[in-house]
Order: sequence, then structure tokens, then C-alpha cells
Amino acid sequence: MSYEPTIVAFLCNWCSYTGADLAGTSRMKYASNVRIIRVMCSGRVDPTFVLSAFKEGADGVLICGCHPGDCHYHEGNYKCLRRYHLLQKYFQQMGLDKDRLRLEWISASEGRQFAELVDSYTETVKNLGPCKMKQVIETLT
Amino acid sequence: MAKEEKPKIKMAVYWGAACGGCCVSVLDVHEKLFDVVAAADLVFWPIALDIKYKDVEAMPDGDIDLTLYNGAVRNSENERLAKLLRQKSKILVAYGSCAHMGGIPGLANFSTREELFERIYDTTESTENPDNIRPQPEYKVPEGVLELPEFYNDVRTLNQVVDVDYYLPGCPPQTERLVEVFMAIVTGAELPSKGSVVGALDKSQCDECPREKSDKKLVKRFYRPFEIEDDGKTCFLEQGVICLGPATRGGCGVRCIEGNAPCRGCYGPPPDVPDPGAKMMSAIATMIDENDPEAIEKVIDTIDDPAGTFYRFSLPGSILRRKIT
Amino acid sequence: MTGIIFTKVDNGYSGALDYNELFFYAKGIPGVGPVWYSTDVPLYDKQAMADLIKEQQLKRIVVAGDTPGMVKPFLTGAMVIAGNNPEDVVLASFREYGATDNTKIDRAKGILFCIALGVTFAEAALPEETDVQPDTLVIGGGIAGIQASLEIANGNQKVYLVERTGTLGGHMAMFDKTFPTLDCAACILTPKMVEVGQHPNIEILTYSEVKGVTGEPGNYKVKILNKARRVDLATCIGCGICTEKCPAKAPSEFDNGTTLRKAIYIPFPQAVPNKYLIDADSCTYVLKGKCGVCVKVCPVEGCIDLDAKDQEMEITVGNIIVATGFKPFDAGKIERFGYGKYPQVITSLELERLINAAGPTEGNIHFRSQDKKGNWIFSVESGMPKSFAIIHCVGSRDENYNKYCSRVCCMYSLKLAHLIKEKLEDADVFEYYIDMRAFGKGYEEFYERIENEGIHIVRGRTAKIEERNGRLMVRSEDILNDQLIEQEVDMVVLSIGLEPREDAAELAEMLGISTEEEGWFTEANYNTDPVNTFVGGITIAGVCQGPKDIPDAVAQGSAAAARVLQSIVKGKIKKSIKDMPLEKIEEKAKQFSNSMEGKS
Amino acid sequence: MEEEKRIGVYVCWCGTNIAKMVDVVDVAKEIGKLPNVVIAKDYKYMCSDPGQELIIKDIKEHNLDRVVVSACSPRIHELTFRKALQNAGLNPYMFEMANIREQVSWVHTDRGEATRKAKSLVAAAVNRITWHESLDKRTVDINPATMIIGGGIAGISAALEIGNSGRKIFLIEKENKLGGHLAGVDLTFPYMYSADQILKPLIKQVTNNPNIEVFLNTQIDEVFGYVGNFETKITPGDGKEVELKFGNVIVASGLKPYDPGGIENYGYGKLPNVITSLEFEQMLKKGKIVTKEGAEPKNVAIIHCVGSRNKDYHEYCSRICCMTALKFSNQLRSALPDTNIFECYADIRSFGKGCEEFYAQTSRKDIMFLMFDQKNDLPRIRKAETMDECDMLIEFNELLSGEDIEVPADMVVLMVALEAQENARDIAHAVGVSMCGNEFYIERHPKLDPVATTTDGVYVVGGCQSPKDIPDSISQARAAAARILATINIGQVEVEVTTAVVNEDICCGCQTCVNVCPYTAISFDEEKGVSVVNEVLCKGCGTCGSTCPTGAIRSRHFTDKQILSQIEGLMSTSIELQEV
Amino acid sequence: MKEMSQYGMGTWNACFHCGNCTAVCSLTEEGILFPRKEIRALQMGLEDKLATSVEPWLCYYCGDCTETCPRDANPGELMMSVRRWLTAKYDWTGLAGLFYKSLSALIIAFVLVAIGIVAMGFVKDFNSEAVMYFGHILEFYLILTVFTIILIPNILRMFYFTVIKAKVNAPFGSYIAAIGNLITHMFTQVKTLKCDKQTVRWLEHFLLVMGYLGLLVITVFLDWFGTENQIIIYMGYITGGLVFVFTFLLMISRLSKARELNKYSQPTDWFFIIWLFLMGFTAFLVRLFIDIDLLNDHFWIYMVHLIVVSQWGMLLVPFGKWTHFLYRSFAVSFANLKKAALIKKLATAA
Repeated sequence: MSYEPTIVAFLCNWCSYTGADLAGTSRMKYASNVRIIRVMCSGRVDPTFVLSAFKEGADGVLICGCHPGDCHYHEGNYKCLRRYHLLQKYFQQMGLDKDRLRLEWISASEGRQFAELVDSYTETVKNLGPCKMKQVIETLT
Repeated sequence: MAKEEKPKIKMAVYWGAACGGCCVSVLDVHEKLFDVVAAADLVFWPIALDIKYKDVEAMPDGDIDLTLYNGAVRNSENERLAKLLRQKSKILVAYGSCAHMGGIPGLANFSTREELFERIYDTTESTENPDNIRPQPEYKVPEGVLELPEFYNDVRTLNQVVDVDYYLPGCPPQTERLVEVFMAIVTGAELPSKGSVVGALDKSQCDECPREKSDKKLVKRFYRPFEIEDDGKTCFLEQGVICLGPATRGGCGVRCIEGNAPCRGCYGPPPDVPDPGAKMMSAIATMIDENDPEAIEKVIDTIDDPAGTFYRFSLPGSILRRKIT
Repeated sequence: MTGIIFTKVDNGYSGALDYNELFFYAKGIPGVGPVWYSTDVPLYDKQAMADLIKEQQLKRIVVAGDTPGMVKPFLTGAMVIAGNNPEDVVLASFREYGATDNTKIDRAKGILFCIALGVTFAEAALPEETDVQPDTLVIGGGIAGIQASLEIANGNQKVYLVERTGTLGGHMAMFDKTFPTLDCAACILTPKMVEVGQHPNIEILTYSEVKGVTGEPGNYKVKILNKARRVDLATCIGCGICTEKCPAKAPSEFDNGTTLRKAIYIPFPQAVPNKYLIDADSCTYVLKGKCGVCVKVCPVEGCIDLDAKDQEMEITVGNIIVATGFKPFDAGKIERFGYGKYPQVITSLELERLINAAGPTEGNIHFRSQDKKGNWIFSVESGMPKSFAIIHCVGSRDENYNKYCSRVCCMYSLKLAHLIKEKLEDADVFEYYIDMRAFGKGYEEFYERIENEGIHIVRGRTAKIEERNGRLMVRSEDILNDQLIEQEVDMVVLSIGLEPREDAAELAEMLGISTEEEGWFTEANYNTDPVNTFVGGITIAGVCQGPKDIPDAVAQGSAAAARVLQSIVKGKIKKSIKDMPLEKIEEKAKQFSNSMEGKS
Repeated sequence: MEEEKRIGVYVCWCGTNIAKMVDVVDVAKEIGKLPNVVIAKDYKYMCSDPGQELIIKDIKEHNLDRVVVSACSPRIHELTFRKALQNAGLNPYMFEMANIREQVSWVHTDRGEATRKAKSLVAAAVNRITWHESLDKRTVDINPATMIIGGGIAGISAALEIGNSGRKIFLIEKENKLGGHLAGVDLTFPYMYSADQILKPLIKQVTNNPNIEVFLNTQIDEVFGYVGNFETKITPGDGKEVELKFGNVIVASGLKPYDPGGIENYGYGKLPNVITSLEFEQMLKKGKIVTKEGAEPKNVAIIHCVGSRNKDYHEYCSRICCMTALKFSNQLRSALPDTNIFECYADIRSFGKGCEEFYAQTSRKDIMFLMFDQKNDLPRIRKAETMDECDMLIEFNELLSGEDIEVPADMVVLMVALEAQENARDIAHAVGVSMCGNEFYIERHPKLDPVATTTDGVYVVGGCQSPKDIPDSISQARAAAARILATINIGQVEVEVTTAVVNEDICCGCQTCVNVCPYTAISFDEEKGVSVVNEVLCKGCGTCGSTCPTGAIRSRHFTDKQILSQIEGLMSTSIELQEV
Repeated sequence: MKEMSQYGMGTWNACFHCGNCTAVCSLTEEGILFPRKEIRALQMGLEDKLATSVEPWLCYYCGDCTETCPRDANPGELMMSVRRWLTAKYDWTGLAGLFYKSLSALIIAFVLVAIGIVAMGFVKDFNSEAVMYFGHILEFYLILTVFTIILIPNILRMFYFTVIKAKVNAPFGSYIAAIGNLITHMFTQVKTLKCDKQTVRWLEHFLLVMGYLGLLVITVFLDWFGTENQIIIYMGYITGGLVFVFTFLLMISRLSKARELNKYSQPTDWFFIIWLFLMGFTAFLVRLFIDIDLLNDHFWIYMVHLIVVSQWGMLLVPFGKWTHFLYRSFAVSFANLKKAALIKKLATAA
């Protein structure tokens, strides 16, 4: 039985969101499972947001920022990278597959890469099966 | 000093999944106990008074003015009493870290009931249980049915089970804070809005912390407290020791830090922070002084048990609440 | 006494000034004693020269000529031997103030006069000020023009930005990454383009050309031709249905011919304005009078008007900034490299499009191949090369083509090598260079990095490319290793230089500004006035003044804006140096000279 | 309790662009059922004038206080709609856009799926906007005066550019005269113009300009304030303290020559006839090119890249030495027609306008060009024997011939690198600019913003930013002048509204945030024991907000609440709808 | 460098060593790199390096390098000049150098030879038979002398410079092979064919060489002017005709400077061509006059022929451009030795 995962994506305004727009203007097709939230910088992505997304029922979370060295705000993406790694370790302890969270660098010209990323990540999450987090949280006994 | 005669309030104290420390903290009021007794009738306190559940059940709804519920909700008995006390109390206070956020018992949410039973009834070194006997909620014996509360799969905070009026955090709460809150209630002072945390500050630990702090919070590796020689005066974080102080309310009198141990977060998050562990992870990760993924991994590897460290007292109360399988 | 020596040292910068006339003019300048040609004085014997100085009792020598500085050290030496002050050898350089041909002989005289009197030409030839219209015209929508426009518009002044093509962006928009930081060109450029597009003070006139300029500094009337776009900018919603259905194709300008586009098209997805346009040269309707599919499918009534005509408009501006950029060198001119003959010999600009994720091959490097209709294009259907040769200085530093160095090719070649490696990790990349010109901030470090990335960097200019075993044989001398290399590769990248645009001379004529021999616009002073011209209110910025990289072009764009803003803030603008009559200069010079004497 | 919120939602068709793939009517209908949504409409072109009119009319009629438009990317039309709100008298930040074109209709192929996704995006926007708050654009008045640090050619050019428009300039120079390095130069490349004749009139213009106040023998210690309102105290040569107030700062503090004494191979300091390019320039100015013994040199060798392009010294290229060296050869050829001239180089970098041509000409002037390995094998200079008939010999492997050679020399000119000034770090600290590893100042963006810095109102131009020749320095100086003239012309500068703000009641003073800010906008207030955001400096990236462990920092317009409720909206709807 | 400029027109200083010339040349191969290395040696005054190099002889001056030189440094002409300089260098008498450097010396020598021939004619009373007999003998001995006294020693010197002094350590076998290709190259100069678009030029050159050698054999050894053998007579006409027709074509092309290689011609080049032309032309006329019985009345034509031949044989052959023909052929062999040595070196290294 196939299920359609829901993926919440946090995209930085300057590179990745623009890249996603480019995928759109270029009419590239990609999986509709992703829901994008715009932040000014990937450095704004608070772990709280990521955890909340799972709590609300996301099956995967994608964070995209400018390539290292390209951050519009100099180093926000590095901050994000550091948090990502710590979150990954936390995830393992919480029984969440590390693939439930993905960080990728997408520049403003990488519309194609964004579309491909969405497709491949959707596939990855699909293979992981539905994330039970929301259900577990709601039915704690 | 002459006191205005006021009708005594009715007060109850109950412990759920708790260590008993909270009850002891109530006793710790020492001589002020007389003031308490003068102002309140203790109508239920299993640790101290022989009042039965059925006595409580017999009370009219809302009869109890103030209930301090400490401990998390671990089993069916905890849950039943939580619901019962909610029904019978005007003000229900989640007293102590366990009732507030799950506390130390909440760490059991890293395991399932089965895993816990297996450990406790099978694999502990001192256990001999060849028949794989497990506690049963009901057990028929010739005399009738023996009952045991059902051990739940998850640990819950009090507010995940019933509606809570106030939270008085701490493991255990500072006794002075308890007295302050108690006095406020009995004197009929204006109470804070429902759902507030009382007996703690809005500001975090650092505000009271005597250690020297600077903006140089860049870390190349993390240490557990015993791995470094603490200089006794520099901010723990700047020494690479994870201290949850910044994401933990003040009010405890920085007891741990005064004892040269970093804060572990028993006082819970400051206002507006839904998940102190997440905030702290964010802050700690930001301090890592590396930009290369591999180097970052290496630094993070020096944090042994992130979930346990950042959620020591707050796992059931955190966003994700428990480990999933 | 002051002596004047005219140098006729042939520097290759030959000017057609009438030296005889200048010679006689020089004799009449007050305070001037002997006047010589350099051939009349012992220019190879310092002692003899010193003797001559003493004999003539010269205290000061003016060396006059195109670049008289070339002989100054000798004369300074001779002056010192003669016991004079070395600082009293002064230069009257005609080139310095643009007196490079005989039409500017009066300026040359002015220069002579001033210098002879100990006054600098710049201070004597300071034109009067006049009122200035607050609006500004910027010609060219590349990065320099964008920058200049934004600077001025952000100073709350109106800017007309005229761009020849259908979109802003210029060459920079075509690039994938930029050296040495490797940030993507689109990421940093498109926000600027959008900013321009949305700026309330900027009126963008794309697909337009400047057709005539009249008036004077501070008040220019400019005739602008709005070429028929045939799509209404106001109502086009950029839906793209027209393009989908359009039957006609032509090589894409934006993709530098690496792929095809439709006759109705948007130059690239992030174009500003993000509206469609019709290329009359490939539109079936325009060519054959029937088709009109686009009109039928367009959801907006009246948006497409296939019969639209070019229109002219006139604007009044106080300042004009010229930022028209360059054209890439035509690699086909060098037959030995086989561009146009061997399909896998490509230009750097083509590779730039291939590597660009938004390019014809989605960022992958594929062979050039023929489509069904026989057009040579790049598509993902053909295979991928495994080895590359990148050839520097194609069309640059070469007496047979362009003598000058194009300034950017070394760095962009290194960048391309890196990007190839990034795309195709196992690819062999060979770079053939003459001198590696990694001069800017972080450039040398970048070069060092590329060297360590396993790219073969060979000092030796490639001489020819031939087909061998179905691949391309690149023949070069590896000078530093004393070898002859006949390298067989799958693809050759020609790092083409930059050339002035074909219409540069025409525009210069229209504006009254000068050009260099090669066609770059001439600045008012090489050293001190890199963006001004001899015409008041007209400044030049970016590559149209000479090859430069992005930061330098941007700096010039801003610098040009500075002068415009200065005039607007002040409300006054200087007239043209070019129009200063000789008498006026002479008069001013005398005044200054007298006041100096008065002081001392 | 919470005040009532009145949200209007508009779903755009974008012709068929959205409508073809998304059932816009259905989206509007469903969204209209959400709490707080007063009206939900669909319309063909929201961005068109009638579309905007529709919004304005509804705001007035239905007393809307928040508007959600679900259409294309906010990057395209956010500003358009914000303006519409403004026209209707609403705060422009009470607006949110849901991108259902670029991120839905153009990229998906299943209409049902696309519609579902569109609903969830709009629901998220509605959720989010519930938490929006009014933000007011803030501006700072600009003090029209400008301080320029450095009186070299870059500083002078900037001063004149601004000063000539009638605005005040404070020109600070640490030496006792203006002119910087150019004052020590004889001729400029490639056209051999006289540096004196270029510089002196400019200095005269500076001193004659009543708007330009020059302070010689002056150093800058500390600059306080922010864009538009800086101030500093200086103590010029006469010892009297002066207080300056200004709106912008241009740093044009230039470079200093590298001391070649550190390169053992060249024997500078030990061999008397090994001199630096600056010393040689002085000889040229004085018209006397002689060795220490007083004789005209028969052989002059010029060694390039001294201290440049080598990991042991400076890794970077000093950009102007090649051309200066070629200029020296020309000058030598003129001054000493019979002298043998050797140019020992690594790569000839004659990239500027007219420069390659100059190189070509120079090479025809009987000058021996010899190439050495700059990175691994520097030439070695030693004293010659009597029989060698020269003062020194330079040994190295000549790369173009492959021969090991000895070059005779009576004078060796070392083309020394240019490096950051000794006080570069102090100035950086004083004005708040960052430095790269080489101690050059870092510009805001290496390409698109080459003179601004991350500190608003502070510009870096000329050599202090990296080595440059005269025209490039002047272009930069003027670029900074343009920026400043523009802000002066407006008189005010707009500062970011969506900044971070610290809740002082919560902030505990842990200072974790301070270093996170790339713009040094956060500082620690010792007195209050809390962090303070300078909203003029803040650019609103929000990194501090997600770093703050106490939740005391709020990123305006991207608050935790806004984003968390957006997530909630995104998810709840999507799940509900999936079940349908 | 300054000396070299007397052997040809040089702008070689302008060279910035991009290596284009070496790479564009069709005759360069691994181990045999020119002309950039020659330019470098010259710029740096590495006389020994130049003197011991065989590479200049391998250049056939197709002009590609000069045409494509980005600095107009004219490497082709440099190679030509180096060849002239080498000719002088190999020549033990030193006359070759003198003639290259001094046009007047060359003219004086020409005049002296002419005077000598006229004087001899005078001694023989301008008796046609005696003079012609003398001429015939003269030619014969001239060739012998020039070869033994001048050319052979010079070639040995060349061998000394380019092989021994250059320390070429070639295996013995390669010497034998080298002799083989010496013969082929001497007559065919087949290497020119490797130059791009040079087929026509090679054919011209080949026919000219064939004509010249044929004429030499026919006049000197088969006594063309004395023989009655019709075949020889016709062969003589053909070869003579070939010589003057092709030299004439050459002259025209030089004048029009159509081809890159002809852009810069030295006086000695002109002497070479004109005298070759004159030799063919006068020989042709002499035999024609004999055949139509005009010679006795117009004996001066033979005198002219003899003067031309003597100047040719005494001056141009031993000291002029003619030697290129010889040196070049030997150079190919020596170059092969070098290559063999290189291979051997590489083999031992491996």
C-alpha cells in the first residue's frame, strides 16, 4: 500500500527559496509532498520548528540553505549545519530515522537540483514509511 | 503577632511517580509548618496522614482548596488519583519537576514498558525469574482477585492527564518558594493567570549565577564535569561543560552551580519556551567552533547522551515526549 | 628659463598631432626659451645634455609629446648633473588629457601652455558650471549599469535605464559561478535585478536603443528607440503559454547559442522584466505574414500585437552613464583552433552555460551534437566528455588579434577548470596559459587551490588543434618541463577575450566621447579620472572602458554614479573640457601662474 | 483576552497558470471556513490593478486587519501587495503570501494533489498571519559630514568627490602630509605620467576646499555610534583634543611595503646594493641612479614578487609590482641607455588598460626577462668575486631556458609586496570592520558590494582592502562617495524593520547571542545584565533568535509563534484533507 | 644578440615565451623543440647552446611560426639568421661570416673572381676552345677543391659541434641508419612535406634541386657544351630550363613577398637566387648559341657564364646559402642520432 508522506521544508530566502522559485519558473515537475516554509536564513531554523513539524505529523523535514560560504548573512548556514548534526544524534536516540531530517545546500540557480532533491527525498521518506511520532504523542498512555 | 482569624483552607498533597523528595520538601518548611497548619487543614497526604482514597472520593467536588500533586503519571493509580484530585480541588498545582515536565522518571520514555519489564524482571544481575513472571493488573487467587495498578507504557506529565492550574517547578521545589506560594493563596492575594509557573523567576539561571560570563562561547569539544578541572569561576559553557542554566528558570538559588555542578534543568523552561531541550541544543550547537561537517561531528561526539543531557527533567513534557519504536 | 623638448619617441601609440604646428606655438609661449625636437638634443649622452642645459641657462625643462615620460629619467639625470632641481623636469603629456589626434591640437596647445607656465592642465581647463537636470540616463543594463542605476536611484533620483536586449543582467547573468569565491552569479545578481525592476526611481527601457543625443552637459535630449517587443509589458502575465505553442525556433542568445529558443520567448527565467518578447527575425508571422498562434493562445486579450511597430521617445537628462559592456571575441577568427569546424571546440561562454544548472544541459557537460533539424546544439542526449583542454588568451595578448590582455580570462579559466572537476570528478583538465594573472583579492589563493585539485596547468600557449582518433589533439609546448605536448582530449574550451562592442564607435560619436585605438571608451584621465570623459555629464563605467572583472566593474558603476550624484546634490555640473577654447585656457593658466608667483 | 482578528484571503488564478492546476474556487471556499477568516475570494489576476483595488475595497468594507494573498512567489509580488495594504491604511506587515504558483501549480501534475497542497499552504499563511504584528519602517537621520581615514590618493579622491558637492569632510592622516605612497612615486605606469603633476593639484584642491578639514599627524582610537551618527575624539599633532561627529566613514588607510629583510636569499640589509622598489623610486625622483659606491650601475636586476605569492611570506599577489617593475625598466633604459637590465619574474601580470601593450614595448627595449620559480626556488643573491666584474651575482634556475644561471648585478631592485598597515587591526577595531587572514579589510560582498562593509555607514576603499593601482583605488573611493552622497541626498537611511529584539524581562545575560551576530548588532549591557540589539545594525537574519536558549530574542516577522503556527496550519490541513 | 642582428632582421626580444612557435611547427617532435629554445638561447647569449644545436637546420622556414607569433617576434627569421650564423660558425675559413656580415666584402669578392676570369680569358686571347676547355677543367677542379678543402672540413666541424660537443651519445646502429636518411634527404628534402600546405613549395624545390644537380652533372661530367650526344644535349636544355624557370618564379615570389617566409630576404639570399638563375640561363644560352652557331660571334656569353659559374662555385657554394643544402641534410641525420640517443637515455632511465 502506498502512502504519501508529508514533508515540511524550511528554505532560506536568498538562495534556496529562490532556487525553488526557479524550479517553478522553469516548470520542473516534482513531488507534491513538500510544503515550504520561508525563513530569512537557514540559521533561523530553530530545532523547535523541526520537532514541532514531527509533532504535527510531518514524515520528513528538509532544510535548505545557501552553499557554505555563500550565506547572505555570512555564516547562518554554518550555524544551521551544526544544529543539524546535533539534532541528528538526538533523533537517533528518539527512535527517529536520521533520514527523517535532511539538510541540503541549494543555490538560487539550482532549480533543477531542488526539484531532484524533493523527488529523491520524497522517495527516501516514502521508503521509511509513515512517521509514527504524531500518533504516538497523541495516544500516550 | 496577632493574626486575623481566617477560615482555614483545605489542602492535599499527593505523590504520583515520584521519589518522595517533593513530600520531604514540604516537610522542610521546618518551624513554618506551624504557620501552615495554622492556615490550612491537611485533608489528604498519603505519606503523612492515614486518609484513604475513599475518603477523598467522599469529599464534595471542589472541596479541597489546594492540592500539590507531585510526581509524574506512570500508572493507572497515578492517573486515577490525578483525575480524582482534579475533581475535588479548586486549585491543582503540579508540584515539582516530575509533575511539571516528567522529571527523572520521565527518562523512562526512552524505553517501552516491555523493555523496562525485561530489565527489571529479567536482566538485572540480581534477578532470578525463570518463569518470566510479570506484574499483572489482576491476579486471581483463591481469596479473590488481587489488583495492581496498571503500569503504563509512557510517563506523562500531570497536565497531559488533567487540567493544571499552576506549576511549581524544581527537583524538589525550593521550600521557601512553596511557602511564598502557599502564603499567597491563604492570604488571598491576587493569583497569577491560570497555567502560570509559580515559585520561580522569569529569568533564567544565568541571571543569578555568580560565575563570570562573557561572549566567548566557542567550543572545540565538550566535557563532562569530571573531565575538566573547573576553575570555580568561569561560566561552565565557556569551559565546554554543558550547563542548562540559560534555558532553565531561576528561583532555585543556583543550588547546583553554587556546588560547582552545572545546571541540569530541573526548574524547567523560561516563559515562551515550549521545549527547553530544543532551545538548549540550538544554543549548544551554535557554540561549536567548527564549520566542516566532519569536524562538527567530532565535537558532537563529545556529548555522550544528548537526549538524556538536554531532556534530563523534561522528556515527557517536551515536544516529542518519548522515543518511538 | 624654460626649455621645451618635443619627443618623437615611437611608442606604438602613434598620434597624428601636427608637431610642427605645436613646435612653432611653443616658441611663442611666454617664458619659453629654446624649443627642440628630441632628435636635436643629445638624448644619449647625459653629460652633453647637461652642458647644453648649462649653456642655455635652462632652469626648467618641459618634455612634450604623447608619452614624454619615457625620456624623463634621462633628462632628470642631466638636470641633476647640470646642478638643477630634478623636479624641474615636467611633462606635457598630450595623451594624459586625450589630445591624441590633430582634431584636438588646441587641447595639445593648451596642455603645452599650462605646463610651460607651471600650471596643471586640469586646473586651468576647469570648465564653467551650469544647471543640471536631475534625471539620469544609464545606457546598458549589465552589472555596471545596474549598479550605477541603483546608486543614483537610492539617492532618490530618477534614472532611465536603457538596455538593448529584452532583459537586464548582461553577461554576468549568463555565468554560472563567479571567481574566486565561487558564489553563483544568479544568486547575487538576480536580487539586484529585481531591486532595479521594483525601484520606484528607475524606469527600465529594455529592448531599446539610444538613437541620438543633442543638447549640452546638464541638459541632454536623448532620442530612444523602443524596438517593437510585440508583447505588452503592462499586461503580459508571464504565463508562458505562447512560448509553449510557438512553432518557430532560433538560437538562444542568452544561452549563447548552445540551445534553441522560440520566436516568442523570455530571455531567461529570472529576466527583468519577466515578460515575453517576440524576435522579429525568427517569428513566422513577421517573416511570412501568417501564423499568429501566440495571439490565439494568449489568455490576455490584446497583450500580443504582432503588428506592433518600433517607437521613438525623447527624454531629458542631466547626466548620462555609459555602461555598454563588451562583446566576446569571435573564436572563429583563429582558424588553427578549429572553432566552428570541430564541434567539440567550444568557447568559455558556451561552457559557462553548460555548467549553469539553468542552462541547456541542466548543469551537466555534454558534447555538442546535431538535433533532428541539423542544428548544432548541446543536449543531455549526447555523451559526456572526460577530458578537457582550456586554452587561455584566445584573441588576447596577440598582435594578430587583440594586443591587450582581457584581464578576466585567467581567472575564469581556473574557475571553469574547477567547475569541470566538480561536475566530472574523474575528468582530466589541462590549462594552457602564458602568464597566470591572478592579481585580485583572493585570486592567487584560488590559483593555488586549483593547482592542488589535480588540474594540469601547463605554461605554453596552444598553437593548434586538430582532429586525431576522433578526439581533439591539442598541440602545445610545455615550457617549464621542456616538452612538446600533443594532448588528446574530448573537448577544448577557448578562453575568449573581451572586445569593444561593434556599435561602440557609433555611440561614442553620438555622445562626443573618444575611444582608444581598440575601441574602448577613453576616460578623462587614466589615473585620476577613471570614469569621466572630456564631455561634461557623460561618464563611463564597466568593461566599455576596458576589460575588468565584476568587482572592478561594480566599483566603476558606483564611481560613475558618484559624479552624477555630486552634480545633483550641488545642483551644478561642469561643462565639457573638450569645449574649452584655447584662449580661455591660456587666460586661466596665466592667472594661476601669476597668483602662484604672487604667493612665492 | 485576544482581540478579534479579521483576515481576508485572496486566491489568485494567475490566468490559467494557477487555475489550471489548482481548484482556486474550492481553495477559497475551504479557507473561508477557518477561524478569523472574514472573507475568502478568488480572482483572475490579483496583482493587476483591479485585483489590488479589490483588496483595498474589502479592507475598508469588511474592516479587515490582515490580508493573505495566495498567488505567486512573494519574491515577485510581496512588495506590490504590501503597498496595496498601505494604500488602504493597513500596516504593510499585516500581509502574508502563500506561493501556490512557483511551488504548486507550476511544479505539480495532479490537480487534486495540487489543490490539497494549495489549501494547506493557504491555511498555514492564515495561521501565521494571526500572529503578525504591525511593524513600522524606521529611518535614521544622516549627519552629512563624512570622516575619511587616510590621506593617500584614495582618501583624497573620496574627499574631493564628496567635498565638491558642498558636504563636510574630515580627512584624517597619520603622517605629516597628504599624498600617501603616490607622493614617493616618480612616474605612473603605463603611460609614464608624472605622479607629482597628478598629486600636487589634487592636494591643492583639498587644502583649498573649505568643506574639507584635514587633520595631519592624527590617529583614530575609537569610533562610537552607528550609521548616520558616528562620533570620535581625535588628538591632532597640536595636542588639542577635537570631537568629530559624522554620518559615514571611509577607511582609506592604504598599505605598507613589505620588509624584505625577512627573505634570507635576497640579503637585503646585508648587501648594500640590494634596495627596495621604494628606495629605487626615490633615486628616480632625485635623478641619480647610483650604487652605494657612487657609480652608475652597469647591470641592474629587478626581482619581482618579493614577499608575494609565496606561502612563506604572503600568499597573495600584490597586483602592482609587475607593472612598476616594467616601468622601472623603461626608466632605467632612458636614464642609463647602456646598462644591462634584467627582469627576474614569475608571471608578468600586466592586465590593466594599456599595460600589456606597455609590456610588449618594454620587451623590445633590450631588457632581459628571466623567469624563476617563485613558489619553490627563489633566486639567491651573493657578493661577486673581483674577477666577475660586477658587484653581485644572482643565482637561480631560469625556467624558460631550463639553465642554471648567474645574473650579474651592480644593483638589485626588490619589488616588495604590499601588506596591511601596522595599525590596520586598530582601525578595524575602531570602526568595526572585519579583516581577512591577510589583515585586509573585508568588503560586504566581494563582487556586488566591493566598498561597503557589514557595518552600515563604514566603507573600505583602496589598498587597505587589497593592493590596487591608482585608477582602481580611485574608482573605489568614488564608489564609496556615491553611496554616501546618495544617503546624504536623502538625509535619512532606512533601517531593517524585521530585526531581532530582546525581551529584557527574560534575557538572563548568558551572552550566547553576542558572537552569533555577523553584524555585531548585539552587545551586552553590563549594567542591566542583558543583551541589547542595535536595530540599526541588525539585518534580520534571525540566527540569534534561534540561538537564544531563553527565548528572550524575538525575530520580528519571523517569530517562533508565527512559524510554529504556520507549521501547525500546514500540517493540520494537509492531514484532514488527506483523509477526505 | 647584437651580432645576430647582422645575420637577419630581428625583433626577437619581443618574444614572451608562450611556446606558440614550437607548438605550431609541424617539424617539432619530442626532444626536438624549436624555435623558442633557439630564441631563448639567443636572448640569453648562450652561444654554445646555439652552436651545438642541430635544430635550426631542421626548420624549412614555412613561416607558420612567424605568421602566428602573438608578439611579432618573427621566430622564422630567427631560425634563418641562426642558420647563417651557423654556416659562418662551421666555416673554418671565416669567409662565410665575413660575407654575411659585410655586403661590400661579398661584392669585392665577386668582382675579384670576375676579374680573374676575364684575366684568364685575356691570357687565352679569348680563344673559344681554349677558354672553354679551361672552363671545363676549372669547373671540375673547383668542385673537387671546394668539397675537399671547404665543405668536407666544415661538415666535420658541424659534426663536432652538434654531436661530439653536444655530447650526443647515440647507439652505433643509429649512425648507419643516419647515413641512409642522409641520402634521401639530400635529394628529396622530403621533410618539407610535413609542413602544412607545403606540397607546391616542395615540388618547386625538388624540381629545382633536380634541375640544378642535373645541370651540374651534364655540364661538368658529361661536357654538355662539348658533346654531340643528342640525349645529353636535350637533357641539358631541360635541366637548364628547369633551373632558370624555377629561379625566376622564386624571384617573382620574393619580390611580391607573397609568402611569409619571403618577407625578410637578406642580400645573400638574393645573390643565391640570381646567380642560380643566371647559371641556368647563361648555360642555356651558351648551348643554344652553340646549336644555332652563334657562339663564336657572341663568345662573351660564355665568358659571362664562366664568371657566373666561378663566382657560384668559389663563393656562393662554399660560403653562401648553397651549404644549407648540405648542412640541412646532415642535420637530419644528426637529429636522428640525437633522437636515438634520447631513446637510449629514456630506455636506460626506465
